[in-house]
Amino acid sequence: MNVARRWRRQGVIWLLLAPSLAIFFLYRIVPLGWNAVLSVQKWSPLRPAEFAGLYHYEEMLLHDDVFWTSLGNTLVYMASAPIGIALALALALLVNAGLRGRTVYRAIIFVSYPLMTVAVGIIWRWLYDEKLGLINYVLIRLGLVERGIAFLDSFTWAMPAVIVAAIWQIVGFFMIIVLAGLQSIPPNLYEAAAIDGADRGQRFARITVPLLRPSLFLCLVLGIINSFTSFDLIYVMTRGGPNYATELLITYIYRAAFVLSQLDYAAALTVVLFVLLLAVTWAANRATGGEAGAVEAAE
Amino acid sequence: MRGILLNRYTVVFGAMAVSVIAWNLYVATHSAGRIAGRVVGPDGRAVAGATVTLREKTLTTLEPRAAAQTDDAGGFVFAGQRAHHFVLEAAKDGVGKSERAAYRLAFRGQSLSISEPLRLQP
Amino acid sequence: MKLVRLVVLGAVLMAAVAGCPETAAAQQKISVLTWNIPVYKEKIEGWIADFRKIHPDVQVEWLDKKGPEWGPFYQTQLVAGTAPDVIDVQGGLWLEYAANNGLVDLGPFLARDPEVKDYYNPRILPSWNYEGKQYMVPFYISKTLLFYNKTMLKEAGLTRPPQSFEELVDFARQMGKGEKSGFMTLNFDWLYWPLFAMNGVELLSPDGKKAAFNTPSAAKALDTLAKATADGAVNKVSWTGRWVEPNDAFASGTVGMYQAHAPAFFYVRGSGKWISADTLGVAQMPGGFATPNSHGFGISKSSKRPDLAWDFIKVATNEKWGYTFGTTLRNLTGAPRVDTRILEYFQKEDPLAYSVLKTQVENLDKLVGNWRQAKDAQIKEAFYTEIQAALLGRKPAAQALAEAERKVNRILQR
Amino acid sequence: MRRTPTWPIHLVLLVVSAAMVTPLYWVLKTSITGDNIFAYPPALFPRHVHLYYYVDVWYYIPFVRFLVNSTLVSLIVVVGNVVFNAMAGYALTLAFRGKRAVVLLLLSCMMIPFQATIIPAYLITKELRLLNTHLGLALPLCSTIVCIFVFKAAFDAVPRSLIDAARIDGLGDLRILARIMLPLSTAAVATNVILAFIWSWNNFLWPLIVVRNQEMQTLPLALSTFLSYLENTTGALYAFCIMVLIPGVLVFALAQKQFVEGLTSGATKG
Repeated sequence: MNVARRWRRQGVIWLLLAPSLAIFFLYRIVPLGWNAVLSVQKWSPLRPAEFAGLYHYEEMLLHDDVFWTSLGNTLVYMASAPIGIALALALALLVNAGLRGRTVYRAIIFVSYPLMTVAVGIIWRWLYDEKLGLINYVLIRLGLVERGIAFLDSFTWAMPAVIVAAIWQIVGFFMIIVLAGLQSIPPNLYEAAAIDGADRGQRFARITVPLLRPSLFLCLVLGIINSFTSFDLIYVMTRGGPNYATELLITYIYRAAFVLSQLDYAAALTVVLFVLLLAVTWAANRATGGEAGAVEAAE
Repeated sequence: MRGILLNRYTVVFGAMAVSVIAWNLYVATHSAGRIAGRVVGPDGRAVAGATVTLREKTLTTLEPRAAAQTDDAGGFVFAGQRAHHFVLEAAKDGVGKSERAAYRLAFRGQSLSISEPLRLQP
Repeated sequence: MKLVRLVVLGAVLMAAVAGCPETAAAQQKISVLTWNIPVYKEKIEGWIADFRKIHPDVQVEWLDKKGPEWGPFYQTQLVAGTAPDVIDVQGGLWLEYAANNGLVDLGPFLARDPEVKDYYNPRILPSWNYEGKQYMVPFYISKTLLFYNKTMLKEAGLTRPPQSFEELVDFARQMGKGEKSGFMTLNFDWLYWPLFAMNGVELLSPDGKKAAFNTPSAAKALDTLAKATADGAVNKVSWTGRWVEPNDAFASGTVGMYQAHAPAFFYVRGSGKWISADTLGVAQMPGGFATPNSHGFGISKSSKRPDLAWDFIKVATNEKWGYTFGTTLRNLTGAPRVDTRILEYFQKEDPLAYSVLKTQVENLDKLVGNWRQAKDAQIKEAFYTEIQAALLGRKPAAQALAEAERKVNRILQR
Repeated sequence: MRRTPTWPIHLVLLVVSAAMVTPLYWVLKTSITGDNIFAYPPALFPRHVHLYYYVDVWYYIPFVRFLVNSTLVSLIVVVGNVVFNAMAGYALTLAFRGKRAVVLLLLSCMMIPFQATIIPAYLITKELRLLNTHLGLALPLCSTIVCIFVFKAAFDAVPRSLIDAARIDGLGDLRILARIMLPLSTAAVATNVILAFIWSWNNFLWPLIVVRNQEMQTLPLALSTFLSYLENTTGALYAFCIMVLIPGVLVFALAQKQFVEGLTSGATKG
């Protein structure tokens, strides 16, 4: 009787888990394996698959400049995450203070996150426009340049331009996370420290930063994942151009698969992207000592 | 139950839905598509028997949709027009052509009487 | 039982949605994919109506994609096994599908109706012939030509369009002052190739197995263009813009000469107030070289009813619709009988358009940049990436050509 | 401790706020005037306001159709997330064999960004014959690990005594979940609803490859198509942007409080 009941409960629990697990199995685990298989095959919708060993990887690592360019860009894009996080931290500290109208500030700073990325891309694309763009207009009025800069067509400016747009959208989200961390810090710690005569800087360094670690780590991981997945902005703003200056791995995967119609090669790229992502996150995890439990996906 | 009816989501989105529906009702009941105007000559006097062509402005092209003749008072009328963005041009052999004038409507089938006449230029 | 109710609701919803229309093409349905002609909707509905007079029981689905999306879309549909039956392809994109045996050989169909075969221009039909098989029939044809802004030429004291590459660059320099630039070209597909052709550059060796473009004259030409671009004599948009940007630039009246294909003219005239028979000049590029950018109709291998697809193509390209298309969207169709009528029409209605369209059927023996290479798409990508870098002054011409050569050879070997 | 003047803080925050709001203000202004496309230099404040660009969007594209698609997909995703995640989250609060394994699995799945698996995901969806269907668009998003942990965190916070009491009254797990857990964790539900909505509403890459014909396009896809056909030659594009942005902003604005609460509780404890 009792045994039977325990078994029933176990069954119920697994039933509760089933739908979610099924979805992750279908759209995370299986694709991962399938990718690995595709990446060692020569395959196209028009030809039957044949085993190709490391053919694609060899091509990628030894002969494909675009792969290396997009890899570099991805790293640059990733390196911009800390900037956003620092910004978010600063803002969080400011709006955390007992300030009048802080809720309003929070809302305003956060509002860019729920916006549709495609629309955001279109808006920034046009703010950056050489002739009509607000940014160029301001620069000219300020006398910083005498002719508009075609930001998104310029090898030097395209990447920074996209990064600014990306930070603009994500910073509010980071801020909220940091804010959460700040609010979970018991105030009495500060009071105690104040009594011990620690000045603000010390309090910040000794209390705030250590206790914020999980939140900051979370932001960092989100930033990293973002740099591997933010397809929409690039697709709308630059399509990876000019001359691959803003091509990220994810956009290159799309290009390889659907523009150059080499799905097998794209699969190999995907495998590399995934390994890289794991490596970086693991490194970040070690570096900050944050617990992986706080990691959240940023679909 | 009241909670569901009166929470801010239902109120806001409900209000949006209602206004959209109301607007569409209005549109449905006011879509005669009657477009009227006048044509005058260089001298400013009404021109009878001029041909007025109406072209619909699609996103990228101008599609000829209808043509009308002006009466003795120089007036012309298009009925049942479905274009919400169109261009009018008047012409009469011997007198001349008018500028192409563009008009926009708030919805398809809105009626419009154009106060500023189309002026023919030799 | 809120949760249970939720679960039920969810289940019901999903069930309802799962029942949504699926596109696994039914036997009695064909789908047609056109290339960026949404404005032509009404007439295409006309094709469908006519087609259904022959096959009343067949449904026709019409899809349209813009250039950059066309390839990716067709690719996804190939993977899904739902590739549209009839496809309208621009330029050389069809080659890859043909080479991978993704298209139906139209030879047998043409053999079956000889009058249809004779209907198409015998000098144009071969441009869709790959390894002896005919994969496409012409839908509408175009090739590059040189538009020039007479006013700007006059201001620069020039009386005629350039006759050689040197003149072209020289004229461009004379016109390119401040906001104005002297020359601009379209760059997608191989439309810029006449610039290399008139310097005697060949892309590949005659057997098509090796790159042949890394020559001193190519380096010189590339270098000249790069310098001219840096000095603003050649408009930078030539190497960055795709379609809208260059057309708008020329329409704004600040560009002296514009190498583009006929469709560009009608876009430009739409937005350029200055354009008239007295201000716009039309000529062949020096040496008469031109790159075709025609559209053809083909049939996907995966089509369940190639016979229906073929009948549809015949309707879409027949005299009635060919003439309608030509006169509405101002193109020639690659069917001589129709094209003569279209030209007559424009000679009467629109002399300027006539002068443009006329060039589209002249020196068809001087077509360049239309090699039948299975890997055309990849070669184009690899080649242009390097060339663009050189043209925009990021790399010395020689280095760019060397790297392009390496990449192209690599692609050809794979 | 001594108070420092707050005006510098306000100044900084005002500048930042301006930076956040200006792009939105600018696009809104252009969508009702056409400034910055035709009129240059632009005016700071809108002059001769009109709504014709919205009219254009309304007639040139089947906006309602796209709206319905987006809404339907988002609806499936939201329902799926709330139901499935609540169930999974609740299961994770219970003790059972293989729990560690499950948690580990979920955590590692978090590290697999969906965008990185599109190609096989596409092939799978094809095998499921769900290409170009609403369900096919929604399914991959129907349960998200973040939200599972948001729920778990919320449920853990529910006092054990309540649950035990319920058990003694002989309530089954489903009933406990429905009658005690969910009512006590509205913030978590709000977070789920909003995140799920935002993610599916803004999802672009997946629809981009899964959708075949215009009738199935969602708003982001329609927007990018609109852009590719017209570039930025008309104010209608920006009117369209505003039209697609409004729902996201509204939902967030209305539920901001619960959202932040739920997210913060889940984010750090999760």
